[in-house]
Amino acid sequence: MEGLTGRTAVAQEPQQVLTPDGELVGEPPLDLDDTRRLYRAMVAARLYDRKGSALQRQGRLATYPPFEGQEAAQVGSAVALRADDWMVATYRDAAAMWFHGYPWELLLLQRMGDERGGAPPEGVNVLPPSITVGAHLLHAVGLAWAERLQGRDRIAIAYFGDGATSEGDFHEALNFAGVYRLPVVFLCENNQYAISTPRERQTAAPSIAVRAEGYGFPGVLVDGNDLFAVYRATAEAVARARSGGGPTLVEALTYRIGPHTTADDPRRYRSEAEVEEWRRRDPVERVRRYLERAEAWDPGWQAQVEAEEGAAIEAAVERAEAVPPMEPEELLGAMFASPTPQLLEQARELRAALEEAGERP
Amino acid sequence: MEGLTGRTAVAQEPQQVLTPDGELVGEPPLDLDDTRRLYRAMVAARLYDRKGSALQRQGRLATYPPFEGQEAAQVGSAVALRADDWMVATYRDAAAMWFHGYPWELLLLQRMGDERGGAPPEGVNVLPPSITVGAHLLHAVGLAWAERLQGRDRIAIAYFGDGATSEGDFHEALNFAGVYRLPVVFLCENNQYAISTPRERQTAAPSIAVRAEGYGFPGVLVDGNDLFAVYRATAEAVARARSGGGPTLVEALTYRIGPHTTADDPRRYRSEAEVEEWRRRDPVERVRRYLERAEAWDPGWQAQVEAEEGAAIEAAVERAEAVPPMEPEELLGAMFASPTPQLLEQARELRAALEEAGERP
Amino acid sequence: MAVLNMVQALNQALAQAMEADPRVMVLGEDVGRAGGVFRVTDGLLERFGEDRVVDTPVAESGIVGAAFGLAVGGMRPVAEIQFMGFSYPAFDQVVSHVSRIRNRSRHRFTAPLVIRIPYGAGIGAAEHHSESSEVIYAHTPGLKVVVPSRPYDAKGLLLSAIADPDPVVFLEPIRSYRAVREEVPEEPYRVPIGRARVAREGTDATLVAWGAMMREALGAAEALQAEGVSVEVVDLRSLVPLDVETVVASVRKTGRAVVVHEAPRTAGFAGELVAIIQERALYALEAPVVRVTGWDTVVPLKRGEHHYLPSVGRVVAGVRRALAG
Amino acid sequence: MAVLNMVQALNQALAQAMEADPRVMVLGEDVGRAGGVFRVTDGLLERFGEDRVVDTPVAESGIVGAAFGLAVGGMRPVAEIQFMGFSYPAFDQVVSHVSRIRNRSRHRFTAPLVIRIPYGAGIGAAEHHSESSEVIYAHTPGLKVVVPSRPYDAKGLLLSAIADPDPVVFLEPIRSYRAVREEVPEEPYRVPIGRARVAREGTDATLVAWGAMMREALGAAEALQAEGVSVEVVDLRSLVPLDVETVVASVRKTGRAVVVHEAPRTAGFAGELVAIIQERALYALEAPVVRVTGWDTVVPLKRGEHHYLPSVGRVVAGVRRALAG
Ligand SMILES: Cc1ncc(C[n+]2csc(CCOP(=O)(O)OP(=O)(O)O)c2C)c(N)n1
Ligand SMILES: Cc1ncc(C[n+]2csc(CCOP(=O)(O)OP(=O)(O)O)c2C)c(N)n1
Ligand SMILES: [Mg+2]
Ligand SMILES: [Mg+2]
Repeated sequence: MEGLTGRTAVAQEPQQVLTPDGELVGEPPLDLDDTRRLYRAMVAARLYDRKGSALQRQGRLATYPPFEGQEAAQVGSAVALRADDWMVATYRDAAAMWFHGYPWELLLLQRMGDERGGAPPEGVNVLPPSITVGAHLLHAVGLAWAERLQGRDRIAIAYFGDGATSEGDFHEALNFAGVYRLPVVFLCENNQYAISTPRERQTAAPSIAVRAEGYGFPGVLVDGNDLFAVYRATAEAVARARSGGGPTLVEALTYRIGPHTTADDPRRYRSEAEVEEWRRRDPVERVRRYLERAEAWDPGWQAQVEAEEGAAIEAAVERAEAVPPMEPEELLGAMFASPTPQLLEQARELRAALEEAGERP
Repeated sequence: MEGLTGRTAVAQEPQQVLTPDGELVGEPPLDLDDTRRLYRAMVAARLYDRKGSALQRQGRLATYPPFEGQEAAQVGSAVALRADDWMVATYRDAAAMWFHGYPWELLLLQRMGDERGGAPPEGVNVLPPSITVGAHLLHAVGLAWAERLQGRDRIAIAYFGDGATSEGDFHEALNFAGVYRLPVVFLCENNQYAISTPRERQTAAPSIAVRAEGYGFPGVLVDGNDLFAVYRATAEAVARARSGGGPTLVEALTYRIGPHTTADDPRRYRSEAEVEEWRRRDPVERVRRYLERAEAWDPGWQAQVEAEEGAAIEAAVERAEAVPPMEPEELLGAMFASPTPQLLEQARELRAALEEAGERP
Repeated sequence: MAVLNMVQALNQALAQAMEADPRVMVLGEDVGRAGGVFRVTDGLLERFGEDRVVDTPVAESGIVGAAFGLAVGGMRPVAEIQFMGFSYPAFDQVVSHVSRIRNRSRHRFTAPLVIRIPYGAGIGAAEHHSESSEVIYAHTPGLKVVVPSRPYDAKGLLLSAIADPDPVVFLEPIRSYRAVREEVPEEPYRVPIGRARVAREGTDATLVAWGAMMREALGAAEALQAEGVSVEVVDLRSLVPLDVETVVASVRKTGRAVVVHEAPRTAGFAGELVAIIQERALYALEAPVVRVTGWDTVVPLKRGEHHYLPSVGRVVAGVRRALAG
Repeated sequence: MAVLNMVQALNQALAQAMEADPRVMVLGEDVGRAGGVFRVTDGLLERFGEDRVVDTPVAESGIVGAAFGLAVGGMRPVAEIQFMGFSYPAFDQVVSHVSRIRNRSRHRFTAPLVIRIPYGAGIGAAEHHSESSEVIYAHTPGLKVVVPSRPYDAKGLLLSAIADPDPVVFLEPIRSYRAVREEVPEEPYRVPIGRARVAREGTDATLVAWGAMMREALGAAEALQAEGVSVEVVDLRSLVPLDVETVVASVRKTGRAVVVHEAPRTAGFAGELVAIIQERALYALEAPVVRVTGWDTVVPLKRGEHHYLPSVGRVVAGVRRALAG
C-alpha cells in the first residue's frame, strides 16, 4: 500500500569475497603481499589475545575481553584507514587499535590498571578504548566534524558492537552524522552477543545495516570473518567519507569465540555446538587457506611470524609490568591542566596519610 | 550490490483519502455521523487553541503552545482508541488529550501554573502532558507492556513531534517495542519544525516512517491534515497492537500554523508564504468542505457548534481560574505517599516564613 | 538460620517478593539467562519465566523509562543497572520522570519501582565500574536512596523498597557482595527505610558511614579500641530519608564526628551530614566534623585505587583529628 | 562604557571569542536562525556563518558528545543546552567523558569545551524549566562550574571559560538575564575562574550566594542595614574551583554565616560550604551556619513558585537566626 514502508529492496545477504574454505567468490581487493601482511597482523593479534587471557588467569591483568574470531573485522577495516585518521573503539578492539598504531604495551598497561596506558604516542590518533557502550560513537562524529572544520581530510571511524546499537547515543550519533554529512565510518562488529544477550533479543530489526536508511546514508552488511569483504566495504566507506560523500554504516557479521570477559561463563547462554560452527568460519584460518592455495604460506613462515610477533608481545608485557606505579601527585594530577587548590590539598593529605602509614612516600 | 541497503521498495508518498478541497480520493473510513462528530471536535479544539493564545496575551496563562493546523492529526488518531487505552502526549497535544477524556479545565489549570491540572479524573488513562521531548515514548512502551503482563488488551499511544525523533529515547523506545512486540502506537506529528529547526535539518532520513524497519515493525506515512487518512492508519495500527501484532510507527505530515509557543517569533525562521501554503491545506476546513458537499454542514449548525463548544471552554476557564491556590503543606506534600521528616520540617519552615512575612498562612 | 552473603540475601529477597506478588518483575541487562553479572538474579528466570525476568537491550534509559511505564501501569518492576557508571544514561528518566510523576499528577499516577545499582570501588575494575555517585540521587527530590552494608539489611531493605509506594534507588556495594556472610532469616522481613543503625556503640567519637565504607569504619573503631578510644559507628542505611535523630543523638553524646564516604569530597554527601550535625548540635561539637572521603578525581584504576579509597588508616587518622580538635 | 544586560554581555563575549579564535564555535538547539530561545546567540549566525553557529537536532547527548569530539579534535566548542532541565540526557557524556578524557589519557587528549546552561526558577515557567542542579556538576571531578550573577562577570567569566584548557559548565541565571543592566567594558577581558567576589562588605554576618540568588542576598543585606545589621555578601561566581579563602576570611571576620541557594536543600551545595566553613573556622563560628534553600521538591509551577524560592524575607530570617545563634 502506498505510504507503508516495506522491506528494503535489497536482499540482506552479507557481502562475501572469501569463503570459509579460503576460496574466492569475488575479486580480491588486496594483492598477495598485502594479504600476507594482514595475515601476519591477524596472527599477531591472536597471539596477543591469548596472552591477554593467560595474563588474566595469572592475576597479572584485571579482567580481559577476548576478541578471538573478530580479527578480520578489526584488521580488515583498520587497514582501510590512512595513518592519521581518527579511531574510536571499544575494550574489545585491541587488534584494530594496535594495527592503527596504539602499542600493545600501552593497551596492556591500561588493562593492568594504569591510566598511563590511555595515552597513545603523539601522532597516533586513537582514543583510549571506550569502556562505556555507545557513547563513543558521538566522539567519532565530533572528531570527523573537527577535521572538516579545520579544512583537513582526515576521517574518523567508530567501532562498536551489536549491543551498542541499542543505546540512544548510537541513534544520536548516526543522526548527527547524516544531518551534517560528516566524514565518519560506523563499523559495527556484530558478534551476535552483548554479554549474554543474543542479537535477536537486542533488536527486532532484520539487520543493523538496514538502519542506515533512517539516517539518510548507506548501510552495508558484510561477512565480518572475511578479511577481503570487510576491507572492501570499509575502503569504500572511507573513500566516500574522505571525498565528502558522508557517512556509512558497515555491519560486519562475526562471532565472539571466547567469553565476554574472563569473568564471564558463556555456557550459561549459548551452546558449544554454536561456537563450533563459528570456529569453522575462523577468519584467520580462512586467509591462511587462501594463501596456502596461492603458495604464499608455509609452516616455516608461520613459525617465524609466531616467534617474532610473540617475542614482541612478550617484550611489551615486560615493559608494561616494569612501569613503576605513579606517585600520589601524579595520580591526582591529571584532572585539570593545573590542579585546583582542592586537589593540591588532597594530594598533600594523601601524601601525609602514606607517610603516617609508614609507606614509602 | 548485494548486502548494500538501498531505498525501500515502497514510495514515500503520504497516504491521503481527502484532498485539501474536501474531495475523496479513497474510501471514507467513517460515516457522516462520525465525521460530523469529529468535525465538531476539531472546531472545539481550534476554539480552545485560540482561547489559549488569548489568555496568554492577557497574562492569564504562562506560555501557550498552539496546535492550530494539527487538529486532524490529533483528533483523527485519538478517535481510533478505545476509551481505556493509554495516551502519553506532549504539551502540544491538548486536542488529542481532551478528546481522550482529559478535561479542558485541567489542561488550563496546569498551564496556569497549578500542578493539580496534572491529575486527570480516575478512568482517564492519559498522563499529564510531557514537557521533556522524547522521554515519554518509553513511558508508553512501559504502559503497553504493563497491560499485556496483566492480561489486559489495552494499548498505549505516544504522540510526539519531528524534533523528538532525534532524541536517544525515541530510538530506545522503538527498539524495546520491537523486541517485545508491544501493543503500542507511535504517532509522530511531523509539523515540519522543532522550534526554529526545520525537518530537513532534524534528520537526513527521507522520512521518519522509514525508520520503523530498523526496529522490525511497520511504518506508515500519512497526510496528517487529512482526518480520514490519519484515522485509517491509526485504526489499523491500534488493531494490530491490540491483536498482538506489535507496534507501528505512524508519521502524520502536518504543520504548525502558529508560533512554537506564545514566546516564539516564527518570522525568524520561516516565510509567511510557506505558512500560507499550509493554511490552504487546513485540516478543519477540509472536512467542512467534505461535509458541505455531502449536505451535512450548514452555517447554522456551525454557529451552534461554536456557541456550545465556546461556552464549554469559557466555563472551563472560569472553573480553572476559580481554583484557590494550594496551602504550603499541600504544595510540598506530593513528593511521596507520605512526606519525609525533612519535607514535614520544610513545610513548617515555609509556614513560619509566611506567618513572619505577615502573609495569610 | 542460613548464613548468606549479600548476593544470596538479595537473591532471596527478590525471589520472595516475586513469589508473594505477581506484579513484581525484574528487568535489566543480563539479568535473565546469565543471572546478572554479579548473579544477584540467578535462578529467577528458571523460576518465574521470561515475562517476569527480562533480559533487555543495552539501553539504560530504555530500562528505566520502560520500568517507569510498567510501574505507572500497575507493575512493581525492579530494574537493574549493571554498574553505577552506567546509570548516567538513565539519569534523565530518573530525575525528570521517575522521581516526579507523583508530584506532577498530585498522587494520581505513581511509580513504585526499585532501581538496583551495584556501586563502589575496591575491586580493581575498569573505569566506570567503581563509581559512588549516591549524592546525585540523594539530591533529587522524590527518590528514596538506600544503601545496605550487610546481608541482613540487604534483604530487609530490598523487601521494603519493593513494597514502597515510591521509587527507591537501591545501591549495592560491590565490594561487600561476597565479603561478609551472616545469619539471615529465611522468612521475609523488612528493614524500615529511613532508619540508621548504631553498628557499634562508643563514647569518644561518632563515625558515620554507609555501604562498603562500613568495613573501614568498623575496622577503624576496632583499631582505636586497642588504643582505648571508644568510637560509635552509625550505619546510615538510608541516605533519603535521612535518620537525623540517630546521627545527632550520637554526636551529642560523643561531641566529635567523622563522616566517611568513598565518593569524591567536593559536594559529596558528607556535606549534608556536616550541615545537619552543626545545625542541630553545634554547641555539642568539640571539634570540626572531619570528612574522610575519596579525592576529587575519577577513581583510579587498579594500581592506584588503594590511594583513592579511604583506608582503615585514613579513617583512624580522621578520628584522631576529630579527637585532637 | 555601554550599559548591558547579561544576555547582551554574553552575546558580546561569544562574538569576541569567535572573532579572536577561529576554533571557537557555537552549537545547540535553536542557537542559529532563532538566535537562542533567550537570544544569547543572536546575530552570530549572520556574522560567523553556518559552520560556526550550528543548529542541532533535538538531542542533548548528541550535542555534548559531538562537542566533546570537536574539542578533542582541536575546536573550541561552546555548546548550549536550552534549559538545565534538559541537560540530564547529556549527563552521561558530561560525567563519563567530557570531565574525564584528560585523566583517562594522562593529558594526551583534552576537551576544552564550554557547556552553557540557563538555569533557575522565578519566571513561572513550565516544569523542567526551573532547575538548579549545580551540585551534580560540582560533584563531578574534572569539571569547572561557573555561575555569574551580573553582566560584567558574565562576560569576563565566559571569556575565561572559552579560553580555559578544561571543560567548563557555565550556568546562566535565567531570572538575571535581563533583570540587571550595568556598565560592561567593550573590549575583551577575563574574570578569573575560581575567585569569589565580596559584593558588599559587612561585619555582623556573612551571606554566601551565587547566580540569581544574589538578588535576594543583596536585598536582605540592604533590608538588614536599615535595622543596623551589617551583612557581608560573597558572590561565589565559581563553585569549582571554590574560593575557600574568600569565604573563610569573611566568616572569620563576622563569626556567622548563611548560605543561600535555590536548589533543594538535601545534598545541595550549601553542605559543601558548611563543611568547609566549620573545618576552617569552627572556633570563629558563633552560631550554626544557616541554610536558606529551596525545598526538597520539584520547583512548583507558577502559582506556587514564590513559596519555593528563597525570598528576601526568608534570607533576612536566616540571617536573624544566625545572629541569634
Ligand atoms: C553504557 C553501558 N552500559 C552497560 C555496560 C556494561 N557492558 C559492558 S560490555 C556490554 C555488552 C556490549 O555488547 P556489544 O556492544 O555487542 O559489544 P561486545 O562486548 O559484544 O563486543 C555491556 C552491557 C557498559 N559498559 N556501558
Ligand atoms: C529533552 C528536551 N530538550 C529540549 C527541550 C526544549 N524544547 C521544547 S519543545 C522543543 C522542540 C520540539 O520539537 P518537536 O518534537 O518537533 O515538537 P513540536 O514542538 O514541533 O510539536 C524543544 C527543543 C525539551 N523540552 N526537552
Ligand atoms: Mg556484541
Ligand atoms: Mg515539530
